[in-house]
Amino acid sequence: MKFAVIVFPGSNCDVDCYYAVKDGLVEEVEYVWHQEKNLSKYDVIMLPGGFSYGDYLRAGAIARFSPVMEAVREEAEKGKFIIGICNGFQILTEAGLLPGALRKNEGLKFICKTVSIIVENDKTPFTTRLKKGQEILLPIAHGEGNYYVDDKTLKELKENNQIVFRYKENINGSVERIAGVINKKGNVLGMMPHPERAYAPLLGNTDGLYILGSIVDNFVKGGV
Amino acid sequence: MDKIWRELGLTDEEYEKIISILGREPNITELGMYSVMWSEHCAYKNSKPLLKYLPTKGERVIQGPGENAGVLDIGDNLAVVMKIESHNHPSAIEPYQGAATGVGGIIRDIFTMGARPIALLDSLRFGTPDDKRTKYIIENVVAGIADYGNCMGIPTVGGETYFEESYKGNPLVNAMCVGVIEKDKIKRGVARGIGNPVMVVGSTTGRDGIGGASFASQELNEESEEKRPSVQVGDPFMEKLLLEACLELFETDAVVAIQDMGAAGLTSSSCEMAARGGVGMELDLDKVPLREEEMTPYEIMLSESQERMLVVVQRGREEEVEKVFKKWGLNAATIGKVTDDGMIRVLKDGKIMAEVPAKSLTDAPQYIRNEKIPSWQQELNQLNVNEIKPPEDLNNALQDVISSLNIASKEWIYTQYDYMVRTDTVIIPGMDAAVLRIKGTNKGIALVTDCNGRYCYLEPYVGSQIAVAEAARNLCMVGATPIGVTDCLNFGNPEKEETYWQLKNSILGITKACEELGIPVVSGNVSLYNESEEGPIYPTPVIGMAGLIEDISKICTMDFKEEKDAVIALGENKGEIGGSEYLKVCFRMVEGLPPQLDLEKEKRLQQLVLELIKKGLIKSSHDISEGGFAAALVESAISGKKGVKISLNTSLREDFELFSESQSRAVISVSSDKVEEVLKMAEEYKVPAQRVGIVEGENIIIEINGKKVIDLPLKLLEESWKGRIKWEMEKN
Amino acid sequence: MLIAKVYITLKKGILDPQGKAVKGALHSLGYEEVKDVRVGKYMELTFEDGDLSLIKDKVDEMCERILTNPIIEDYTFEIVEG
Amino acid sequence: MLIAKVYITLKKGILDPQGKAVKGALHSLGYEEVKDVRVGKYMELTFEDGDLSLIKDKVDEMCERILTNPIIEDYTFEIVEG
Ligand SMILES: Nc1ncnc2c1ncn2[C@@H]1O[C@H](COP(=O)(O)OP(=O)(O)O)[C@@H](O)[C@H]1O
Ligand SMILES: [Mg+2]
Repeated sequence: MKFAVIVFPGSNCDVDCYYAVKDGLVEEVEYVWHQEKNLSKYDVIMLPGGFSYGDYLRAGAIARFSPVMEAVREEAEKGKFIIGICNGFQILTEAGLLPGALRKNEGLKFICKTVSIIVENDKTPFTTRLKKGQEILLPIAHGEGNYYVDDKTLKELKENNQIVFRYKENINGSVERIAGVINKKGNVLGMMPHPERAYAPLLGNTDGLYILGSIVDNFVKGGV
Repeated sequence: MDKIWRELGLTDEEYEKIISILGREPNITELGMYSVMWSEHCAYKNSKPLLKYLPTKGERVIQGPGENAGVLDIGDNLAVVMKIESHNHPSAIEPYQGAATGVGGIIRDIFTMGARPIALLDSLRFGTPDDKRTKYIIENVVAGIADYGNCMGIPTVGGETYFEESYKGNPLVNAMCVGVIEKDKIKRGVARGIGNPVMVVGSTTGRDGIGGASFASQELNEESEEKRPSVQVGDPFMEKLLLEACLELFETDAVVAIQDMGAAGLTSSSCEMAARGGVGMELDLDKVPLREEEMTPYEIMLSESQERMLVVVQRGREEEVEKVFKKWGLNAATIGKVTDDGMIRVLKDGKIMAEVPAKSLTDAPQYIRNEKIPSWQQELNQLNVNEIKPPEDLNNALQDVISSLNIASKEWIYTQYDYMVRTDTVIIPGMDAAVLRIKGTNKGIALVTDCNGRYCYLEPYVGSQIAVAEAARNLCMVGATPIGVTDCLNFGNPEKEETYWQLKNSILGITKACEELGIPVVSGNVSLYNESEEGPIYPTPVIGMAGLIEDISKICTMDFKEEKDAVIALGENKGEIGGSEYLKVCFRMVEGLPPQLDLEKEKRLQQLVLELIKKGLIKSSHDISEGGFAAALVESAISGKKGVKISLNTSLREDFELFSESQSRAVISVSSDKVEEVLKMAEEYKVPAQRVGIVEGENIIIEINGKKVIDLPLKLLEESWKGRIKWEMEKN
Repeated sequence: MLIAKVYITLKKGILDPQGKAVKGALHSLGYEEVKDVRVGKYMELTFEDGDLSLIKDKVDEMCERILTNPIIEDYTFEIVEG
Repeated sequence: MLIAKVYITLKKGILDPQGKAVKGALHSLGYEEVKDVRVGKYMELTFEDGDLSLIKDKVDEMCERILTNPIIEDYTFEIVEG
């Protein structure tokens, strides 16, 4: 199977994603420039973290108009696995592929540390290696990870089991400590924590492989 | 033009010299060019004669001082590129942008050499955060560094932070950047090839920071608020694009030479590249992409707009260059060419606006100043330690020391930095040194910055040696062999004889330590005139150092690992309390002599620890520095989340036993069945070693000569150690 | 020349931590009379002269499409001669 | 209730990376008619009713002291009934 890592101007966890797939999963992976209009040859699409367009207007607001985002939307409709991490999550919400919005952290500061994440939904193709209620450790590194949805959407998210991860502690002010959500169809995941930074024993953490590995497992079984 | 050179910071003699070089009076553009190039910031005119002492040669040195950054061979056709730089004055005036553009500048120095930047460090000095302005400065300096480094995707993996009154009006913001490159791909700023086009790439040119270099070379006072150049604003997004575009461009061989435009912008980049290559350059200012209207030649030549580079390109390859930059959405404009007459010739509207020999701009006059031992030095060094009354309760003293601003955890700062991006950070901030793996190899590099300005104030020669020794020691503690230094010399006004004495002795101290420890200096930076109305700063020669780890699986950290492990103290405590954190915190005194340093002993300690780690004999290692044995012990306990029980026998006073900052010491922990072997090795290396206790329980317990003097819950100490800075910053 | 001045604020009911921080800072300086602070964005878009109502429509469209995120933000704007 | 609306902009000549990025984005979306974009801050400070000219002086003072960074920013404000 082949992963695509989209590179927007200002992406910087593209490298993290690339090596997590190449060395952590030992799968094929390619960088794809944001001007690309066709993603059909890839099986999984990763939108990496970073500061696309400097995050100067709002995080992800400008990147979502990149030509590649049309292709992302098409592949999403086909049911392909798409994962947006950090800035990638912000881009997916700005693009309307995922509900909600990400605001400045409540403490107004960038936060980089490894935190406890609780699995809310173990039925998604991204979480089958995990158990509901399981606690894993993942790095976070963001200034705008404060997830917001209005009450009505929140209710929907719950009804459809779309909340995938929560922070164990209130890190950034997110509504109900939400750290990651999935679309209704169940093939587009967005999350602020960085599974791709936790893939090697030398880095002291391999919990990210639960998530990235789940993608591989489920692809073999034929996708969504 | 009545004595306008004086306003530009040139002396009458210097002005005369310019006239004799040109054989005529300079025009205003030319005068501006000389004034920035002959400023201390660009020309090192007060420090160059002293910098000659520094040892710059070594087996690994590929590029020593003189280029944009130093380069060290680490084997496997790889090299490490490193440099440190100050942005003190801009940060004093506008802390956020000052710090941000400081980071931006140092990153450019690294990728100009062709290297991919892999890590940043920041060495910071502030006043104490009990006044609003200082708090504002701290808050914004840290945010400026964070926002720039984070956006660039370069992890900020380490640094140091001190809070002392002497930095109140003049904070220090030093940033260090490190890159990795394949040895055969190194780029240099040496212009070659008559007729080759000269291009400016990256951002547009505006009126930012005009005269910033000469500004940085003056003392700060009320007036500097007025004289202040228009503030440079950093654009990390632009720089990220510039970085990627440059590295992509270097994959072709179209680039002959490249230099970033930092201080003195177009002037310094053009004349330095031309001078190094023994050629000249002709620049047509009409072709420079401008951000503002009606800019004069003076302004264009002196603009310090950020995120720009000057590139000499192989003739005929301009389009290739433009194509790469266009892909990244950046400007690339051909603005001139390399000439054979050694002149920097500046044209506008077809007219010559400036024409001066490139070499004369880079060969600024040098000054050997008079030096004088400060009159206060003797009194400062006199301290009868026996007159100091021992504290009644050592538990309280320990808590005060542990939660002192200088010893407390710097977590509040470094969690604002993305220290993990690129997934190479193997040892994260909070330990003795940061460690990064080098993907595709078995190697790692370790990085630190170190300097105790208080020691340097009390005795510059010894204090500066300690800065080098401590940096090296920190590297050894994680298992890395020190290989190179980049230094940032932050001092007051060198025209004052006392300051010059400090500067000279500090450089001699660094020289001595580097020579004895066999570590060359490959790059550095000098920042003088760091004074405010409250006087000069402590002499602060910050040492940035890189170490090499041949086998990344053989590293060590300072946290205690397992219950029942034995704790061993290495080195000798001489009860030195002068200049210590204990003396400052518990007695409000900054006096005495700093600890003395025996470089021979230091070397043996470092080699011993390296060997112990290589052999896998020890589980944790932590050097003893500020706060002495007690602080080192508590730090290992807190980071390992394990208590410890210690029993010491000594002829020293109890408080001196705990808090003395005697050098060349460390605390290690060892599984109990390895103790004999470790002690035997210590003996071989002639390093005093004593088994002093055991990792155990949830308290820190210390007995001295059979009497329990410390018994505190780890939790309590952890709260004060971790929470102090956050608490200071958040309280009103 | 025409300038569109765009004011972007967080929707009512959405917590504004920046506003809270500014209010806290003002209070600590003794400006207790400030009851509330909201922090938003202000943008100036410059146009050559042109048809006012056309430009108005355009600005509205830009606000909807990209300048704001309607999930969390409200906006207003006015157009003035520059 | 009185509301002070404060508009903060970067001083002329100071680089505005945000404005540049927004302008670039607008152009790539086809809004070529936007000649320039500057991005600043907008704040609303709420006061109980009170003496208008007194409040004006206060707001001015707050702007100078903490709401803006006078080294790189300019500001204007107006006070309206809320
Ligand atoms: N400004 C800073 N930025 C990043 N890391 C910092 C900063 N200040 C301190 N640290 C980190 O905190 C830890 C302790 O620093 P320090 O007390 O200076 O160590 P040492 O005494 O061993 O030299 C180190 O890991 C250091 O890198
Ligand atoms: Mg140390």
